Amino acid sequence: MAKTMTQKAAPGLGLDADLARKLLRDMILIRRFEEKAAEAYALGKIGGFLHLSIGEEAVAAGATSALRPDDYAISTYREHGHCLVKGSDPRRVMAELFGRIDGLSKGKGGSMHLFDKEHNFLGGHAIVGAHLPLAAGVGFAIKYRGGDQVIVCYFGDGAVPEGEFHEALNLASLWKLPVVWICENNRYAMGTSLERALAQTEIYKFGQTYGIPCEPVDGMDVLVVRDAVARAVDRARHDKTPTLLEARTYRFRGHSMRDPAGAVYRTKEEVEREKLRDPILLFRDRALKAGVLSEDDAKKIEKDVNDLVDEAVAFAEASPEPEPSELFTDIFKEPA
Amino acid sequence: MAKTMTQKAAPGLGLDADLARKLLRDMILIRRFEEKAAEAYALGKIGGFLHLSIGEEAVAAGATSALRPDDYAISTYREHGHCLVKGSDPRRVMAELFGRIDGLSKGKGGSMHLFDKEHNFLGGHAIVGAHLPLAAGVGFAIKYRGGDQVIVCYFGDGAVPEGEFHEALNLASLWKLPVVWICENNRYAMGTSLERALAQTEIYKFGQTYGIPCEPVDGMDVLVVRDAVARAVDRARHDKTPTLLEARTYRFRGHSMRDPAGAVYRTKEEVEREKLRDPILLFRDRALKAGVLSEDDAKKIEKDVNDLVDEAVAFAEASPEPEPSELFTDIFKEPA
Amino acid sequence: MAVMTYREALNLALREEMRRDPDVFVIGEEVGLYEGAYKVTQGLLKEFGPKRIVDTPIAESGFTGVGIGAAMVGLRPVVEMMTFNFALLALDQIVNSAAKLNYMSGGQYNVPIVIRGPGGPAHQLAAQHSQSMEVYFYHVPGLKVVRPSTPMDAKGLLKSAIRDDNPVIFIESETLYNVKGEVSEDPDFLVPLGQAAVRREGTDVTVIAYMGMMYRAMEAAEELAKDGISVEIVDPRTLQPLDTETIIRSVRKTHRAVVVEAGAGFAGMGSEIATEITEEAFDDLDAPVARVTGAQAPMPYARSLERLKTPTKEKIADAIRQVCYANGSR
Amino acid sequence: MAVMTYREALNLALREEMRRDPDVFVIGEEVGLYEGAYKVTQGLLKEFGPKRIVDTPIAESGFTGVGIGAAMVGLRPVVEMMTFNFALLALDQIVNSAAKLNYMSGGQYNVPIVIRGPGGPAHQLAAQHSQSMEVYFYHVPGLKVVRPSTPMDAKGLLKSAIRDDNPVIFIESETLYNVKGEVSEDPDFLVPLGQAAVRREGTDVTVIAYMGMMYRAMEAAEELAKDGISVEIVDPRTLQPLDTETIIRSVRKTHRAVVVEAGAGFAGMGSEIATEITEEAFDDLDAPVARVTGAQAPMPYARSLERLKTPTKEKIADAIRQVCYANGSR
Ligand SMILES: Cc1ncc(C[n+]2csc(CCOP(=O)(O)OP(=O)(O)O)c2C)c(N)n1
Ligand SMILES: Cc1ncc(C[n+]2csc(CCOP(=O)(O)OP(=O)(O)O)c2C)c(N)n1
Ligand SMILES: [Mg+2]
Ligand SMILES: [Mg+2]
Repeated sequence: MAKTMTQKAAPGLGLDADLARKLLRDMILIRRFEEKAAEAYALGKIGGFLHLSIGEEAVAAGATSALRPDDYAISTYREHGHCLVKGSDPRRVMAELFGRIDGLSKGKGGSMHLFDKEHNFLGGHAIVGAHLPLAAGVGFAIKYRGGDQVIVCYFGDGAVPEGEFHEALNLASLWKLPVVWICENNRYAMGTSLERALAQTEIYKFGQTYGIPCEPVDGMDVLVVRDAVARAVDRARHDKTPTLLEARTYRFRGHSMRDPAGAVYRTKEEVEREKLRDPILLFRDRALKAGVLSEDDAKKIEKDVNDLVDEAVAFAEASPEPEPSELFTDIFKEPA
Repeated sequence: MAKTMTQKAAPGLGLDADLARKLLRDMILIRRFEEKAAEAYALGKIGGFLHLSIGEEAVAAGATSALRPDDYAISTYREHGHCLVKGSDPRRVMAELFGRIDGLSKGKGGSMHLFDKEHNFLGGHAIVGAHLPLAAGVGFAIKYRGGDQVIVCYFGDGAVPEGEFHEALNLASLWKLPVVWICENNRYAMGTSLERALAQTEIYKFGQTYGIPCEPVDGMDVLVVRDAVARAVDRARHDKTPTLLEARTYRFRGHSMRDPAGAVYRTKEEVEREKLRDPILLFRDRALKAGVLSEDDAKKIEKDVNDLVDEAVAFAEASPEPEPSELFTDIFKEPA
Repeated sequence: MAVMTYREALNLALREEMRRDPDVFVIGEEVGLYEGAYKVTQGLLKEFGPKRIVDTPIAESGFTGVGIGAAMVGLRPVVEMMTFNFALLALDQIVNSAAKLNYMSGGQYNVPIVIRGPGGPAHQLAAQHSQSMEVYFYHVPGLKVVRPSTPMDAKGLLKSAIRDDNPVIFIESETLYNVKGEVSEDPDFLVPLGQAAVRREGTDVTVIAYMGMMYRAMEAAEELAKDGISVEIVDPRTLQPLDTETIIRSVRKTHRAVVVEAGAGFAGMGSEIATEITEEAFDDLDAPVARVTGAQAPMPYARSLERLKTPTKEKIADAIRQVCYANGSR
Repeated sequence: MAVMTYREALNLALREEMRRDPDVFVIGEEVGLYEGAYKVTQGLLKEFGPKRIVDTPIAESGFTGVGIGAAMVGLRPVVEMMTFNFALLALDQIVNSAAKLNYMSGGQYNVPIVIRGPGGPAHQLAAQHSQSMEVYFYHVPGLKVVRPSTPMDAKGLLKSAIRDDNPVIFIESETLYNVKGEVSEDPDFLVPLGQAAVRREGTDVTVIAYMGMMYRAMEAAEELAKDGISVEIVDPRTLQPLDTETIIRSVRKTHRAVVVEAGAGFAGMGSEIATEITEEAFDDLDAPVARVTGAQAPMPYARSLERLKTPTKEKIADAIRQVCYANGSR
């Protein structure tokens, strides 16, 4: 962890060019990947529910940049970004969305259930709140084995009224488990605004109740996220203290492809206003202004990402659908 | 409500003789009733689980004294006291414990499931935490109908780590429901002390998170309980504000009759020390010293209660067991 | 009579019952401002206001408990599960509170609540969002369980459920919301709980099926008619209480039976119905009752696999043929 | 071999597996300091310390989820439900996480967890604390379900469950903890999951029964032996996967079958077993399979009613007689 914090920083931004490139690239990757996924959905190539995190990329990119590869991450059904920046092959992620055999889970999970064991990405969970206890369990296992990894657990503001939020926070705090709780507070759970869901809308304050470090974080600023998560990871790694971070962010699209406008429950003005704080544009601008990146650097990143995502789509298209026999594999793990 | 608070007070204690008599009588009733129940249990006349609230009588008596008869109460499996002081006929309560047809629920519920519709006593629930949402629902219904009743919900410290505690508190706070939450914090959930169960052991502080009035209360002092509940009831009745009260109390007996000593998880010294603060003795002493009650008054109360409880046992013994056909009645309510 | 969708029929049932009885209210996630994740509650907030159309946070156990508590003191809540998959989070409330309070209180506190929402296999929603949920409920003494297959039944049964004094689990289907059919507009029209419907008359074999499976069985029956096999189709409509009488009457006539069910078959509705038929009409049966059930596997996301998980028209037809040719009676 | 109680057999299984494999740990309410509400974990805290014997607050969903999460990354948790009644609070975790993760991840994340504790009818614990809970689990693809009737099986099956790479629901019984029997002390002794046991050989009728019902069936069989009826008793031991083969083999021999189950019968284990027998051995049957099940009612507290809720020896004997005299074969 210390390593990620002591890299040579560029003047004014506090980070070096490599890192800036990586952060920008990761955010753009999420954006482009999801834009393409939305196109594929419109064409009927992806089915079921598809939830985009467009607008929220700084959280996934910033948080993951503070992790070691052997650290764990776990998330909700809005997890493409968390999975991609954790290191998963975009081709296999796209193939999963297409329901193809070369998908991360052989096409059995789909968009809401991405898992990648190679990169310690523990899923893609679609019952709101249910993965929080799992995250505590992974923290428990790390400590049980005397390891120094941490787990980052992403969840939405909509999970906070669920009982499992409370149970998991209490257990992780009581037992001192190395979990970094990251609430992606985009102010809406489907069509329900924070104010209509919670008696306490300052979500980070729940951390105070459980006696753990907690803070609100500007979730549109990738460096702010990175910094807060780095400090939390540090505490988790070195003395198993969990942290609750409330990353204040915004989803630019609807809840899912079935709520395209996302307009019933919020005003057009609000959406437009929030779009002015597009995390990618904000960071790109600052990196250019600070001279950490050049316009050419940025263009190259964009082109590379576009190519990568196009390739992912081509790969997914080319991958076969799972054979009928796959219906009955993986129900149980058989003895080796 | 105002009525119960403006009664003419005796000098030094802030209450009149009638009320003092009632409070003492209620506490002694619970004590004697449960002592007799324990005897009957030892004789095999009561089966299953039997949980005594001996030591905790001040909470039930104090809280109920601040209610109107048309207010509601709901509780756990440790509810004999709450039920009795809400007005239930001790004979029918004992008959229920004996599993007899004249029991409150025809013997179908038993000790853990006392219900008394006539006195707005909503049960006797044995899944820890599960009745908290029900209490919120009753508060919801009161408000829906434009009534000014309140509901008092008793629960143990053991319910606080359960998710439903959090869900119910959030909903009641968010929607402003007339619920008075009374946590009977006796410091143990079976064999698990507070410190081993909760990252936040000052239970009342959870109320702060939800933005509702909250306070710790000396649960061994019936007047302190009465006063705090009266203030909470007042807020609930007049502006639908819920309150979280943490009544600090102690159970003198084991968790249930199957944990007679209750000694594995706490020291003998601790138990003896707590017994020095016996709520009945404390209040009896003070009432005598303040001259609100005479020694004769107290003796008479004790005798009356003894008679009442003896009669309850005789009544229960005499009541028949339910007929076989009762197995299939009350599964559904049939149209009238 | 008017032609409307299954969704509209439910909406109309809610409206009529809310107009009739001020104690009826709707509570759940996104039922108000958003007008329902599947738009079943469209327009209700406008008509009845936020007091009676109550949006909740995501807290299934909490708001189901609120419904149960409110029902204990006389209101008549209709709790919407956005989808029935989430009802597992409220299962303790449903099983240990709603279903048991009347019994445990010796008849003092009945719980007139309806818990409704879509359930069953949907389209590519994968294992956590696409499962047959009725199996968690029909076993539980104290619960009634309804699965309405047609718009007419959706309306008539929902109204009966709301008027019932007991907890009713009412499971709709994402895949049927757009199905159209004739629906009575009479506000006094009810379909009583506990009565099966004969959807198609026939003489050779009885098929018992509900919801999407009923429609597939109908298609299979049409096809088999060409081969001269005459299929009778019985739709139970209410799974608990189950109208065994209508089923048995049909089997006594046809001497053969096939039970179809979308969910994994192990100890499901199919086993129960097959057992009841065998117990009651053993000597009338010319072949063992056949079951056609969903595969004993979680629901896969991939289209190619999803297709295989739930009984198809072909599988139903095969089973019908099999029982008909059994014992060499053809 | 040693004679010990069912409780001691479970305790020994836990000890042996914890000694063998440092990844095995026990977690649940009161399992440590209090040594288990039913003392199954007696002495374990002393031997293994608080790192491996983990007391939890009352938060079933939370600590079950902790077990599942820990299992995802390779530990082998044994989660104790103080009683299985409380598992309803964790049902979403069990059904939607534990049972499905291996499938949804295409085989990447299996969940080697055991969830164990007592379940089924107990003594005067009333409706919320005395219910047959297996019905919520055996239907679910991805779960294995065990109900061990004897001390020997309790040990051998629990060890197999712990070594299994998948989620296993292991439901014991308050009423059997003090039952004594021969138990192997060999730490390599296992009873494999998925194999039924023939508890008693007979020729006239097969009775399928487990747990307390198995013991009652044994008593009924002894009594009927006096009337010249020879009863074979098959104990499934594992309900999922079910050893249909052993059951069918027995029925093909006896031509008659009775299935006994403590829980309410609607779509229970009895229906499934009866249906499988009928499907596979229809032509061998001389009478329809009879079911003897618990009453379709919540469990009452009163002793006089409780006695009637669960099948008695007499009811089992009656059902056996009934199938034996059916078809006038006697
Ligand atoms: C337990 C449960 N209840 C309801 C749903 C349906 N649902 C899916 S996403 C969602 C909103 C969640 O909002 P939030 O947690 O804020 O995450 P966001 O979608 O904003 O990223 C709801 C209600 C669900 N998946 N699980
Ligand atoms: C959901 C649930 N889990 C576990 C139990 C078993 N149990 C019964 S009482 C109890 C302890 C509760 O303690 P607390 O809430 O502090 O109440 P107290 O007994 O001290 O009055 C437990 C664990 C239960 N009844 N319900
Ligand atoms: Mg949100
Ligand atoms: Mg306590």
